[in-house]
Amino acid sequence: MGLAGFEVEVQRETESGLVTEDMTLSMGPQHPSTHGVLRFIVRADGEVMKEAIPDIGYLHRSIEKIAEKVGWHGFLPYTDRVDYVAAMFCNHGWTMAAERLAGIEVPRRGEYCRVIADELCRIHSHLLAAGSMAMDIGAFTPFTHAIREREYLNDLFEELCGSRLTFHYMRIGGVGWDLPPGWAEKVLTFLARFETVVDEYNRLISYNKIFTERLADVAVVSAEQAIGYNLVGPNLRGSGVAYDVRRDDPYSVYPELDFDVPVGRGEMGTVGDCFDRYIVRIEELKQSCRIIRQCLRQMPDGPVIAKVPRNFKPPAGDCYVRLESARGDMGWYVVSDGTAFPYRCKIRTGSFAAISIVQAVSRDIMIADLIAVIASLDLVAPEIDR
Amino acid sequence: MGMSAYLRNIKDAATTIADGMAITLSHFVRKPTTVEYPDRLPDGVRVQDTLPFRYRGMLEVDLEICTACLACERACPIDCIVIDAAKDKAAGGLVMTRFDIDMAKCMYCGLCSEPCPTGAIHHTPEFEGADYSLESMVRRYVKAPTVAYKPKKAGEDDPRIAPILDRGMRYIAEFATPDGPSGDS
Amino acid sequence: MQELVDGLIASGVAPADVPAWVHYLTAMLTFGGLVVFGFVLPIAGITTWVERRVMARMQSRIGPNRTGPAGFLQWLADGIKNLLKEDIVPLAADAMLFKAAPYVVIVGFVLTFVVVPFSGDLIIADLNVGILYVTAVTALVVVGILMAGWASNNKWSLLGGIRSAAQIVSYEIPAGLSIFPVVMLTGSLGMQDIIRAQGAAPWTWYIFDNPFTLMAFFAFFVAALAEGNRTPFDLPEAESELVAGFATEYSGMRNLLFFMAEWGNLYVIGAIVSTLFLGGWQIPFALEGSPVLRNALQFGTFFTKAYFFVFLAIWLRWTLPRIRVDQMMVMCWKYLVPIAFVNLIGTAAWMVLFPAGVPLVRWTLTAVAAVLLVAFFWRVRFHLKHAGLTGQQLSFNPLSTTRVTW
Amino acid sequence: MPLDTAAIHARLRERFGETIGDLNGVGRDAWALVPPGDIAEVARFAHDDGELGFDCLSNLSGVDYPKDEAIQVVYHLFSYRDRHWFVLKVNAKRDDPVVATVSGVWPHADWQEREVFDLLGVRFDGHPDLRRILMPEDWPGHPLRKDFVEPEEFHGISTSRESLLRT
Repeated sequence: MGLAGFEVEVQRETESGLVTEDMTLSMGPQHPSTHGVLRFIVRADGEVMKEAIPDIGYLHRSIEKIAEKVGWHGFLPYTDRVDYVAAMFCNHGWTMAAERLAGIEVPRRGEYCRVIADELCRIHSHLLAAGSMAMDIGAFTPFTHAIREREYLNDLFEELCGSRLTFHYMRIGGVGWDLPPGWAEKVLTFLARFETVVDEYNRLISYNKIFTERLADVAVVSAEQAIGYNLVGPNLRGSGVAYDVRRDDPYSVYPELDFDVPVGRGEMGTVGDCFDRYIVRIEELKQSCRIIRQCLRQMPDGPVIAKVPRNFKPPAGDCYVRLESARGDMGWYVVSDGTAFPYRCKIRTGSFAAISIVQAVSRDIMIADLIAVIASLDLVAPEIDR
Repeated sequence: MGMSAYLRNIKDAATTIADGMAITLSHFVRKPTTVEYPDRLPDGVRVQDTLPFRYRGMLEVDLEICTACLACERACPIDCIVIDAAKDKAAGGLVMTRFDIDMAKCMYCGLCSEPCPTGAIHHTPEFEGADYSLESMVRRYVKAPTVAYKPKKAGEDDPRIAPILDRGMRYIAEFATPDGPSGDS
Repeated sequence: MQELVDGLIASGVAPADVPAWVHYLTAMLTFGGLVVFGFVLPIAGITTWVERRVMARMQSRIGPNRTGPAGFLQWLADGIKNLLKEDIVPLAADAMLFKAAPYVVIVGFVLTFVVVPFSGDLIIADLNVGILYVTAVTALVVVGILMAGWASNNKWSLLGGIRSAAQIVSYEIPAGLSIFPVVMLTGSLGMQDIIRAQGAAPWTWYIFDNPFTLMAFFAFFVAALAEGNRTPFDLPEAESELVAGFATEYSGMRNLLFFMAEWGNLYVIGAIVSTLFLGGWQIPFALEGSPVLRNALQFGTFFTKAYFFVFLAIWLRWTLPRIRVDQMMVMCWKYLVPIAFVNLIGTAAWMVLFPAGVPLVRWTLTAVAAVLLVAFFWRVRFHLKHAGLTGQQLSFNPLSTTRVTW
Repeated sequence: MPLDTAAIHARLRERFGETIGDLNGVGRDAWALVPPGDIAEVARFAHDDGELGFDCLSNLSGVDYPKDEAIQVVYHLFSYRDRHWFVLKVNAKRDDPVVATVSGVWPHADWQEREVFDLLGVRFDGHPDLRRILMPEDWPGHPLRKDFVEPEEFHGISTSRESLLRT
């Protein structure tokens, strides 16, 4: 797609009567800071942007159409690819929808396995978000520190489900594998070390003066705006709305777990600025550690998967399930017509909502700030385009 | 901006930058976490040998214990497995003439190995899959027509097949079942 | 240099029937060529290897380790690779300016070595305007970068070029103002004069002469980093924003020239800072009898001091994020320029009040610096302890490749 | 104050009468049908009404039902203030699907409607910028329709890969 369709105002007259031309820049689809293949049409007056118009679709893999062509079980590996940075949540969403349609109850140990995997995956995803945030602001070392810890998590996932990124861990009715022997101890060892790493990360970058100055008061999203644009998860909480699906609309075994919901407090500037969205993620890392510890302590023995026929045919109907993914409230609207193939699956993702707000918040900020905004919204291209 | 805010800015910048530099310097004396893949690995152990049993790498088929039940072919969501098998009275059961897997298409989901009754099709820790053409990524396991394996009630006694079957069953046992805790955990 | 040649003529090594200026010219060209090809180019290359190894360890990695022992020849391999690469000139670029830009940059950088005092006798030309000359020729770099940004005919490159121009022109002011206190104290612009006015012991260096020169040292180092386009001031190339900025369209040898200038510039920054504030090549022994040993020791001292600042710049780069363009301007005009003026006036007042200097202040400042240094290393130790590391997970060998185990 | 779906339905009925269809389904997924032309008005009321306070459009999806000759647009409404839910469904004619836009009510609907337009071909009356969002501008047809057939090639590029298995 060219510039056609984008009504870009090129010439402008200043107050003194001088005619000036805005610069139209194409940022992406191949740009190091667009996290995948995103494109922004940037209209700038020197370093100051007038507008950034997002242009998406470069990573559209028609996953919703694929859902209609492969069976209920067969679609599960595809959900890994919806958001490959946090694949566990997409697994969870699809299985939750299928279970709700068919009225299957997951064994309690299975639910605990899911929550442990979810929270590890949340750490996994937030680490990448925090790391790439630092890298986009220009600090490369924190990124590698975050990736280093993520690598240890990958090793844990690898032992749990055999894969490092596209997990395919959950199955309709439970999870595919029980925790391997000795795995829980490894997780606890990791968590003990990881919490000190978070402190170190905060000292290294989060509260670095240059870093906070770059993020404070940039692209402030008010609570009303956030709700109107349906921002979810850390982006919503960064704007000061204390809403977490895990706590306020609980699913799985979250009601049995004790954790806090961090919200943006305007620590470095205004509530809802880039720094708030960033620091909420950092604080969630510690909450996830807390949840995992509780799960490992509380989890009962027993089966981890319910009896589900291989030829799975849920009764006709539709349902809408929500879960708190790493990027926030993820909605799955699934329609079944009683056959072995899903009739329709619509995935409402956090990044899709988040990118739609970019145009509204990118007026009169610097080009360098746009990169901070993209990183602070934690945009993940595959999740936007699906 | 007042004078105190001005000086506080300078102080904050100096202290946070110094603290950050202390952290990076402390990393300077920490050992690295990476290995020199692929040729200079610690103790000469290949990475593949350090991966867990559940690791989902390249698919492998043990034809000796394949029952030609076609469960994997049916389970595959992208149809990257093709099996041709026909009843042959003379040979004494099902005879497989084709068992092909397109590894270029495979998405390593593991759905094929789950329904396998003997663990004949399973993932290996092998992950070095680069090759020069798509054709060479197609693994053709049946070289000559092969009689499918028939599980014996009394257990396998053929010393050639027993260890393979043993491994296969161990692989199957890793998967969770509705009946209760799996494996030895 | 002149004395050396004079001595050679007097001793008859150089034929006396040739005019003396021929000898001077020959000596200067020989030494200049030696410096550029034997020192400047390798030092720029080796610094890239050092930077990559240092950064790798700070990031829990190993770094280049295949070419030569511990990957040491990586810089040579990269250089050869770049030489063999196709030199692409974009169709829409202003070809002449595009091709010329890297040369302007490299000339601006290499010319500074004319006055870099490697040791008491080793200096290409001890110009009486030495330090002024340095600030003058480094301004050529900004011309080159702006040319590159404009000629590339790429909007991102142009932004990089504009940023660079704004940045270097702005930071020339605090950098220049921070040089003045030293020049005032010495009463000369010549590099060797400035060094000779200092001694070998830390409390005789200009950095600890009075509180204002200490502040001038920091102001100068920050401004020099900005002029050298190093993080946190690497806005002109800003990988994550402008995708290499002014250098986006360059490939092969021309690209290499830019980077050679950047890494070589680190050494120039270090050399000038150690000349102005850290006593340059001063060593505690006179060694009148053996000029070779004396010059070698002086060279070693100077190199160590200068290279410490190269390490410091690398270390800073892999610790800090990048500031924004408006903050870069705020930092220059609201912080560095006023501070530099305070230093200038303060030093002048100090010279009027204490024409002979105050030894007590010198010793106190030196002691404070030492205490801060100890406190810093204490903090490093704290971070190691906080991470719960035992000796098994540490390695003080900078080239260690053993993997950490938990 | 959170309302249950029956109360929300009653409140909507009170205002719009028989325009709002009967309440179907139970619990969270209970829904009511709204005619395509009235959805904007209903949405505006649901958003502004003091009791309902649906400040958030959680999801907007389209489903193709060739058997019923309809394309259904489903609105999942949520209120952050009161934490309650409601689902509205709109059946548009399949041969000429036109639905009133709700993008003026919730800014999030802007992009969601563009997506439904792109993938199912529903035109949203009054939408400020109804362009394709995921597919290329010149893509033929609307992929999520049940009768969509993928073109053999697009701009001379084949859309399928020959199977290497049956050779």
